Amino acid sequence: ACGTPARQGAQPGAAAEDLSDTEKLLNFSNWPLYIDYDDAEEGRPSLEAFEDATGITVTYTEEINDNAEFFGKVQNQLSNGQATGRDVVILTDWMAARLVGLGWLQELDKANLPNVEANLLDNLRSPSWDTDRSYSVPWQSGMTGIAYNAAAIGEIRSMEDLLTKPELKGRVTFLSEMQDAMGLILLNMGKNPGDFTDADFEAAIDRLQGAVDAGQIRSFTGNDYAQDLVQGNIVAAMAWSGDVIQLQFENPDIKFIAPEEGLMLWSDNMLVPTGAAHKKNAEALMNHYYDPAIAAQVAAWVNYISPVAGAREEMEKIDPALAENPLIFPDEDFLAQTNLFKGMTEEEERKYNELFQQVIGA
Amino acid sequence: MARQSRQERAGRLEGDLQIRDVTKTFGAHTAVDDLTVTIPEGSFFALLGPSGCGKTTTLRMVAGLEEPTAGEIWLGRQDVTRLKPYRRPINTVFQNYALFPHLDIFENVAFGLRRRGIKNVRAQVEDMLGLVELAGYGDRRPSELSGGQQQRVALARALINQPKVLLLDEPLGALDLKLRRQMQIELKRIQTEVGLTFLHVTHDQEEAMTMADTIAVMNNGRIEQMGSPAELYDRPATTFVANFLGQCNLLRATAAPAGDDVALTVEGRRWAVPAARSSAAGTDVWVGVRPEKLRLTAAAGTAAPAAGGAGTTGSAVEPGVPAGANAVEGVVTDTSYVGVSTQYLVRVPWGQELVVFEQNAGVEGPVEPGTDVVVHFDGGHGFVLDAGGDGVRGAAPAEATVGAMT
Amino acid sequence: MARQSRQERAGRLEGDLQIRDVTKTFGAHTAVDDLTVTIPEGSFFALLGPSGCGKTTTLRMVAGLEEPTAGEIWLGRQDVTRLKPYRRPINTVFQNYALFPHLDIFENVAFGLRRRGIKNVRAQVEDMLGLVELAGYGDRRPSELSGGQQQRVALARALINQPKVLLLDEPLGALDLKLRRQMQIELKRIQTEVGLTFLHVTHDQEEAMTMADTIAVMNNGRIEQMGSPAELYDRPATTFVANFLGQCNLLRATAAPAGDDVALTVEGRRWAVPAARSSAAGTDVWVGVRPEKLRLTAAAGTAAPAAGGAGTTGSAVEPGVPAGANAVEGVVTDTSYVGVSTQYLVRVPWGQELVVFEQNAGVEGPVEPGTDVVVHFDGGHGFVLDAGGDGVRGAAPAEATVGAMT
Amino acid sequence: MSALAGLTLEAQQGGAPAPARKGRRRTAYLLLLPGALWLLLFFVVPLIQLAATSLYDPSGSLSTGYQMTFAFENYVNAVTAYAPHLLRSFLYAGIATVLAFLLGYPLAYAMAFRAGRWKNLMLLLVVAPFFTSFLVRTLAWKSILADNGPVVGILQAVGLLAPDGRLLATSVAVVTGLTYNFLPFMVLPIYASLEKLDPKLVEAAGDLYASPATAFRKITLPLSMTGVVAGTLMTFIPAAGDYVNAQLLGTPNQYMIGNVINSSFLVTLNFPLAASLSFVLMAIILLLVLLYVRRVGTKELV
Amino acid sequence: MATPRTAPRTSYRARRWLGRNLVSVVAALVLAYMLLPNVVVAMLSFNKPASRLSYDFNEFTWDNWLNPCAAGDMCAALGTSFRISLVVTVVATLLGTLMAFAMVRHRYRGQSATNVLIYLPMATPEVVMGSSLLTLFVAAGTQLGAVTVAIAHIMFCLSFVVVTVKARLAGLDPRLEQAAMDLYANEWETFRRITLPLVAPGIAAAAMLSFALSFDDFVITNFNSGTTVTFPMFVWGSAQRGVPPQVNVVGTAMFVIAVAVLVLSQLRGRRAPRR
Ligand SMILES: Nc1ncnc2c1ncn2[C@@H]1O[C@H](COP(=O)(O)OP(=O)(O)OP(=O)(O)O)[C@@H](O)[C@H]1O
Ligand SMILES: Nc1ncnc2c1ncn2[C@@H]1O[C@H](COP(=O)(O)OP(=O)(O)OP(=O)(O)O)[C@@H](O)[C@H]1O
Ligand SMILES: NCCCCNCCCN
Ligand SMILES: [Mg+2]
Ligand SMILES: [Mg+2]
Repeated sequence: ACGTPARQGAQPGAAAEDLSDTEKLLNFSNWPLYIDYDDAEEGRPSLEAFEDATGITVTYTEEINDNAEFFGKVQNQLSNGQATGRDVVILTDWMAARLVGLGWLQELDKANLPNVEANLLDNLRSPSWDTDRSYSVPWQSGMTGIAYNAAAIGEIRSMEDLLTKPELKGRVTFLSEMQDAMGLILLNMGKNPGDFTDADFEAAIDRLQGAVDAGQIRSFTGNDYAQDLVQGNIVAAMAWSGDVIQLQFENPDIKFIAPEEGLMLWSDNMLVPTGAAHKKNAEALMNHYYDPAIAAQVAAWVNYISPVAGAREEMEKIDPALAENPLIFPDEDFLAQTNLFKGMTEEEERKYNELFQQVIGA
Repeated sequence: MARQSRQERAGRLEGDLQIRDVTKTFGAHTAVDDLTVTIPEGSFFALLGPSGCGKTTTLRMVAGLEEPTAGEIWLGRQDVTRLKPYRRPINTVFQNYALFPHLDIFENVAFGLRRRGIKNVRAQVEDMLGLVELAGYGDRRPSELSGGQQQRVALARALINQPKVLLLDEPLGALDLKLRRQMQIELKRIQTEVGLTFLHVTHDQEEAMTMADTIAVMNNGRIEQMGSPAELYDRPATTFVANFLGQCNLLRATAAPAGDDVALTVEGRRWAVPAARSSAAGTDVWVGVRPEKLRLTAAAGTAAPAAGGAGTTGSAVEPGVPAGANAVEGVVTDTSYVGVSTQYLVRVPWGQELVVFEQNAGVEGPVEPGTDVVVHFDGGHGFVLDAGGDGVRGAAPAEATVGAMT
Repeated sequence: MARQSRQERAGRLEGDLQIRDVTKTFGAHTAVDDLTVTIPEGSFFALLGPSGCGKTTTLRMVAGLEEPTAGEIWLGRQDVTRLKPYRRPINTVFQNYALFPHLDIFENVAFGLRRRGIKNVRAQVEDMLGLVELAGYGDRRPSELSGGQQQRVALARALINQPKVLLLDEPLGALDLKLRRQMQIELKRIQTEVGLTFLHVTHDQEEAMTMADTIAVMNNGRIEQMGSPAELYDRPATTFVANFLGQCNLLRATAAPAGDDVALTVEGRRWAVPAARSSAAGTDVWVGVRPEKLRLTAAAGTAAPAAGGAGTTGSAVEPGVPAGANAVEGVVTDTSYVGVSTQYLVRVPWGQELVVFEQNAGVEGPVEPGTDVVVHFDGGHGFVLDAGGDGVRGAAPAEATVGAMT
Repeated sequence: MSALAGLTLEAQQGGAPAPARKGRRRTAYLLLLPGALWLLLFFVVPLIQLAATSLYDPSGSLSTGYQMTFAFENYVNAVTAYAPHLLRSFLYAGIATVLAFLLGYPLAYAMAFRAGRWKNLMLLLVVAPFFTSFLVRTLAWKSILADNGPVVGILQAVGLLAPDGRLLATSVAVVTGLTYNFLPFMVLPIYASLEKLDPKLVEAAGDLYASPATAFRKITLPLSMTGVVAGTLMTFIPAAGDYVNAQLLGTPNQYMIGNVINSSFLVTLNFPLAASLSFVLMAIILLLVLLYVRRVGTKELV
Repeated sequence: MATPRTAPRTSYRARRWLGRNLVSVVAALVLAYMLLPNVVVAMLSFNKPASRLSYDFNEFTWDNWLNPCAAGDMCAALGTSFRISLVVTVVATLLGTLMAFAMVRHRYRGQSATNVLIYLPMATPEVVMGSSLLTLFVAAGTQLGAVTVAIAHIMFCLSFVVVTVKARLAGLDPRLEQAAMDLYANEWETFRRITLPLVAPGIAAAAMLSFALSFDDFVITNFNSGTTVTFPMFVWGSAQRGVPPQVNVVGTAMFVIAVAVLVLSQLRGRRAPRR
C-alpha cells in the first residue's frame, strides 16, 4: 500500500442513472427537529402533502446529528463512487461547499425547480461555493445561541456565563461543530468570527480548553443536546434557535437567548449526492418545499428562518405571532448582530479542526 | 454439673479418640447412626464396610469437616466436636490424596508446618521425605509422581504434623493390586515407627486384616462387630460379618444343646460344634465354616486320592475322614488353580455349593471336576449363628444365594 | 512366491490369531519388540506384564487402532495387518469401557449391529442384555449404571457382534476387589458359553491365573514366558516371571549335577532339586521356592510345636523335618494373619528373609515372632534358574532386594 | 451451558492430539484453510494496511489523497497530543478490571460452590444480558444514574453525594459502565476454573491447619489463577479500547483513547492519526499483557 | 439475667450467619447489579413517554409491546440484524468448528502460528479491528454494507467459536471414537454418530455466543456498515434524538427469549436419558 489516491470525483456532478420515472421513491435524510411534525397524528403534514401530490413515497430518516459525523459516515461510499442510498441530504453551507469541491454532488435541473427559481430569497441566491445554486437549494437558516432551563438556573445572558458560571459546572453542553462553538467563543473574546487570525483562534482554543479542564462543559454534542436539556441532565446548552422554540412546547421553562456577545448565523441546504438514483424525485421535493404555503407550514413548526419568499405572508395566516418572531423572520437590525464564520482554505480548516478536536477529545 | 461428670469420664481415657453416640443425618438419610466407639491411643484401627455405610462420614466428623447431628467426639480430655478442622490435632490422608497441584512436593509436605508458623521447616521436611523414601523428590510437582509416590507424599504431608490421630480414607483405593500390597507394608511400618493412632477406612477386607489391631465392621451407619482380625474372622457375630470378611460357607441347620457341644442337624446329617462357638439362642441356625477349614477326601469306592495336605491318620466312617469330623458327601463341580491354592466348588446333595480351599503345598495333582468326594471339617472350626429374621447378609448382591462365593 | 508360502502357513491354522514378528516403535521408543505369538481359536489367552510393557499397544495393533511398524497380523487365512478396524471381525472391551454417553444402553449394544446394516436388532440386543444380566436396563444412560454394570454393557456391546476374537484391555482394572472377583467369574462363564477367542490384558496376576488357558508374561515389549497358569507358576523360566507371578523366595546357590538331581550349595547347606526342574546351565544359580511350599518346624531344643498342617511322619535330622528335605534354620521375624492363611517372615542366618504361608486349616495358634524354626521344603517343589547377568527381576521396585515380599 | 462458561478459558487443555497418520496432515490444512484464510484476509491484512496508514503523510486529505511517506513522527505526535487519553484509558480499564475482579470473583465462587441447584440459573442470568443489546443496557445506566434519577436522589438523601453532586458525566459513571459491561467476561472464566477445583483440596488445607482465609489465599486463589488471568484479560483489553461508555456516561474529561480513534476515523477523517493511535494502543496492551502474564506465571495463555 | 444474654447471642448468630453466607450475599448483590439495567429496560418497555425526547417513566402502557414496529425503522434494523447474525452464526460456527477439529485432532506444521492467529483477535480492541477493516475496505474500494458487516462479525466470532469448540473437543475421550471404529463404524459414521453428537453442546454454545456477539456488536459494525442500519446502530442513532420505547421491548424480549431457550434446552437435556 503506497498511499491512497485523492478522492475527488472524476467529473463533478456525475449523475447516477435516474430511476425516478420508474421508482416513485425518495430517501430523505434530515436532522431531528427539522420538519413539521404532528404529535397527535404522528405524521409529517408537509411531507404527506408531497406524497399525496406526487405519488412519491418518501423514506424520511432523522439521521444527521452533526455535519462532520454524517460526512464521516458517507464519505467512504462517495469517495468510491458508490451510492449512499440517500437522495436528499441536508447539510450546512461549509459542508455543502466541501462536497461541491469534492465533486460528490449531482447538478440540479433548474427546469424542475420553478418554485425555487421564483421564491428563493435574494441574499441566498449566490453563495461563494455554489454561485448559481447548481448543486444546492437552501432548506432553512438559523442561529447558534444559548438555550437554558430557566426553572433550574437563574438567567443566563452571555457566553461568559456559559464558560464560567459555577452553577453551570458540568451542566452545560457545547456544540461539537467547530464553526458553532469557536464562533461564539471568538465573539466572547471580542473577535470577529468572520475574520480572525491564527493567534485569535489559538487564544479562543485556550479559553475553551480552560473550560473543559475545569469540568464546566459536560459534553460536545450534535443535535442531541435537545434530549439532555429536556431530561434535565443539563441546564444550559449551546443550541440552535429553532430547536429550542420547539422544545418550549415540551417544557416552557426552556429559553433561547442571543448571547450578549452575538449570534452565529448559518444555513442548511438540500443536496443530491452522487449515486443517488432519484434526482428528479428529489427536485420535485425541493420544488414542493418552495411553495410559500408549505414553507410557512414548515417554518411554523421548526421555527427556523425560511429561505422562501412569501412564507412570512403565508405565516400571517397560520399564526401572526410567529410572523413577528425575529428568530423566524429576522429583520435587518437583528441580522446585524449575527455573524458568519469565515470561509476557510482546506489548510485552515484542517488546522483549526485539529486544534478543536484535541480539546473536545473526540 | 453435666460438664463435671463428662470431664471425669474423659479423664480416664488419656489420648484415646472417643466417638460418643454420634449420629449424622443428611436430610432424611441417616449416614451414621448412634455410633459409639473408643479408639485407644497408638492403635491401628480399621473401619471396614460396604460402600455407603458411613465410613467416610465418620472420618469427616472426626476431622471436623462435618458436624455431627448429635453426639460428641472427644480426644483425650478434650471435646473436639465443634472445633474447627484447623484447630484439631488430627490429620487426614485423603482418598485420591488431594495433593496441592500448584505446590511442589516440598511445599506440600511443609504446608501444615508453615500454617502453624513454624519457621525452619527444611530439616523436618527432608526427614519426612526420607521416611517415606522420597528424598530428592522435593522439587517435583505432584503430577510428576506415580500413584504410589503421590500416596506417600499424602502420608508425609499428614505425618509431619505429628497429629494425635491420623485418619486414612481408603488411602490405597486407587492403587493397583501390587502397589497396594506394597504400600500396606509401608504404612504398617510407619505406624509402628511413629506409634500414633491410625484410623483407617477401607473396603478391602484383606487390607484391614493384615494391617489393623482392631477392626470394626460397619453396616448402615452402625458397627456390626468389632475386635481383632482373628476374632472377627474366626467367630463372626453375624452372617454379614461372616460374608464380608473373607469367604464363608453357611449352611442351614437345626440346633440342640448336647453338653459342651451344640448338636446340629444339617439336612439329616448329624454334626457338632462346641457350644462356646455358638451365639444362637433358637433352634433355627446357620452353621458357618471357612473354605480353608474344609477338607476333601475321596468318597468310598472311588479311586481318587485325598487331595490337599490333609493326610490324617485316624479311624473314620469314610476312609480318610477323621472320627468325629462333620462330613457331607458331594461332587466337585469346579476346580480353579490360583497358584498359592486351588479352589474347589463341591455340590452337596441338596444342591448347595461349598467352597473349599486347598493350599498347593504338596505335589499331588488337583482333584478333577466330577470326582465324588467327602467334605469334612473339625467341629472346632465351625461357628453357629441365629437364623432368625434377616437371612444371609453381606454377600455380594449378584450371588446373594446361600453359600459360596469364589 | 513369498505370498504363496505365507498363505500355506496360514492355511494350517484355521481361525487362529497370529502375531508375526510384530514391532511397534513410537519415535525412539520401542513399545513392542519383534513379538510372535499364536493364539489358538477359542482359547482364553491372557497377556500379563508390568505397566508400560506394551500390552495395550499389542492389543491396539490387533484391533487395527495402531499400525505395526513391522510384522504382520493374521486371523486364520487372512492378513489383517492393514485392515481398517471397522473391517476386522475383532472387537474390544476398552479399559474404562468407552461407552457412548449420549446413547442409551440399548443403542450402545446395538451400535455394531446397526453399523453393519442389520435391521431387526431388538431380539438380539435383548438376548445379549439377558446374557450379561442387564435385561430391563436398555433405556438407561451409561452414567446411570454402576461400574460393574457398565463393564457388562461394554462386554455385551462387543460380544453381540460375534467377533472371531474379543480383546479385553484391563476390563476390570477400575473395579474394586470384590466386584472384580465377581466379574471374573462372569467373564469366564461367558467365554465358556460363547466359546470365542479371548485375548485378555491385565496386570493382576491372580486374575490371569484364574481365568486364562494360556498366559504370556510380557516385559519390555517382549514375551518372557508363555504357558498354562500352572506351568508358569510352578516352573517360571526367569526370575522376572517367578517374581511377577505370585510371590517367590529366591536363594543364591552353586549347582552341580548329581544323577537325576541337581546338587545345590546354599550358604554351605546341601540341597537338591530334580534335574528336570532346572533350567540352569552354569554353576551360579538361583533356587526358587514358593512361600506355600515351605514348611515351618520348631527348631531342636525349642518347645514350640510345628505349625501348619504339615504334620509329617518320617525320620529326619531335626525332629519333624522329613528326610531328604531341603532345610535351613531361621527365626520368625513377623507373623501376619490374613484370615485364610498366616504369613511368616523367617530370617535365615545370612540375613535374607524368607516368606512362608501356612493355611489356617488347623486350630494351632500361629508361631510367635522370635521363635527359632527350621524352614524346609521338598526338593520337588523347588526350581533352579541361571543367575547369569541380570540378577533378580520382576519384584516390585521398592523391594528389589533378593527375597521375600509380603 | 457449562461449555459456555468455559468459553473464554479452556484452550490450554490441549489434550494429546491423536498420532498423525499419513494424509492426516493434509486433512488438517484443509480443515484450517477457510477459517485461517478468513482471519488472514480480514484480520491480518487489515492490520498491515492499518500499519501502512499510520505512516501516511499526516497532511493528506480526501481531496489530496494520502501519501505513504513513512511518517514515523505520526506516532510521536499522536502520543504527545493524546497522552492524557491513553493514560486515562489504561487507568479506567485497570480500575474497572480490579472492580470486576472484586465483584466477579465472589459471584463465580458462589456459583461454583454455594449455588447447588441454582447454579445453572445463575449462570443463565450472567449470560442472558448478552442478548439485550449492550447499548440499550448502557442507556439504561444513563437513566439510572441521571441527575434527577433515583440513585442520585438516594445518595444525596443519605449524604453520600453533595446536594448538587451528580454521577452521570463523571469518572464514576464511566468506570461503573465499564465494570458492568465486562463483568460477565470476568465471571465466566473464573467460574470455569473454580468449577474444576476439587473441594477436597480446600478441606485438605483446613485439615493442615489453614484457616478458611489462609486456605483461600494459598489454595483456592492460586488454583483459580488461570481463570483470573483469562478474566482480567478479557475485561482489561476491551475496556481499554472502549469508547461507548465514556461517550454515553462521561464528558470530554473522561474520554478515552477509543473515543479519539473513533472520531479520528469517522468524524475528522484523520486516518494516519487514528491508525497510529490504534497501534500505540495495541502495543501498550500487548506489553502490559505480557508483563502481567509473566508476573502471574500463566504461560499457557499467550 | 436472661435478657442481656440473648441480645448478644442473636447478634452473634446474625454475625455467624453472615460469616457463613457472606459470599452468597455478595454474589446476590453482584447479580442484582448485573441485572439492574435489564430491570430498567423491562420497566421502560411498558412506558408511555411524556414526549419524544423523554426517557423517564411516565405512564404504564401495553402499546409498545402491541406495536413493536411503530418506532420508525427499528423493525427493519432488527430484521437486518437477525439476518446478519444468522449468516454470521452459521459461517463462523462452521469455519471455527473445522479449525477446532484440526487444532485438537491433528498435528501439523504451524500449530503455534494458528494459535496466535486465534488469540490475537481476542486481544485486539474493537476500535482497532473495526478501523483496520475499514481501512482495508476503503483501500479495496469495497461497497460497505451488510456484507462487510457480516465479514467483520465472522472474523471476530471465529476466535470465540474455535476456543469454545476446542475446549469441548479436548475433553472428548478419543477412545469413544476408537470404540466406534472397532464396532464397524467407518470414519464418516464415527464422526456423525459419535463425535458430532458429543461435541454438539460445545458447538451449540459457540453458535449461541456467535449470535449474541454479532447481534450485539456496535463498534465494529459502526465502522463497516456504510448505510446499513443494524439494531445497535439504530439504537445508537436514536439515542441522539430520543430512544423509542419499542427499543426496550426488543431488549426485554431478547432477554426473555434467551432465558427461555436456555431453560428449555436444560430441561430437555435433563429429560433426555429417558427415551
Ligand atoms: N453431603 C452429603 N449429602 C447427602 N448425603 C450424603 C452426603 N455425604 C454422604 N452422604 C450419604 O451418606 C451415606 C454414607 O456416606 P459415606 O461417604 O460415609 O459412605 P462410605 O462408607 O465412605 O462409602 P464408600 O466406601 O463408597 O466411600 C451414603 O449413603 C451417602 O450417599
Ligand atoms: N501413542 C504413543 N506415543 C508414544 N509412546 C507411546 C504411545 N502409546 C504407548 N506408548 C509407549 O509405549 C509403551 C507401551 O505402552 P502400552 O500402553 O502398550 O503399555 P501397557 O503395557 O498397556 O501398560 P499399562 O499396564 O500401564 O496399560 C509405554 O512406554 C508407552 O509410554
Ligand atoms: N434541528 C435542526 C438543526 C439544524 C442544525 N443545522 C446545523 C447548523 C450548523 N451550524
Ligand atoms: Mg468413603
Ligand atoms: Mg495398557
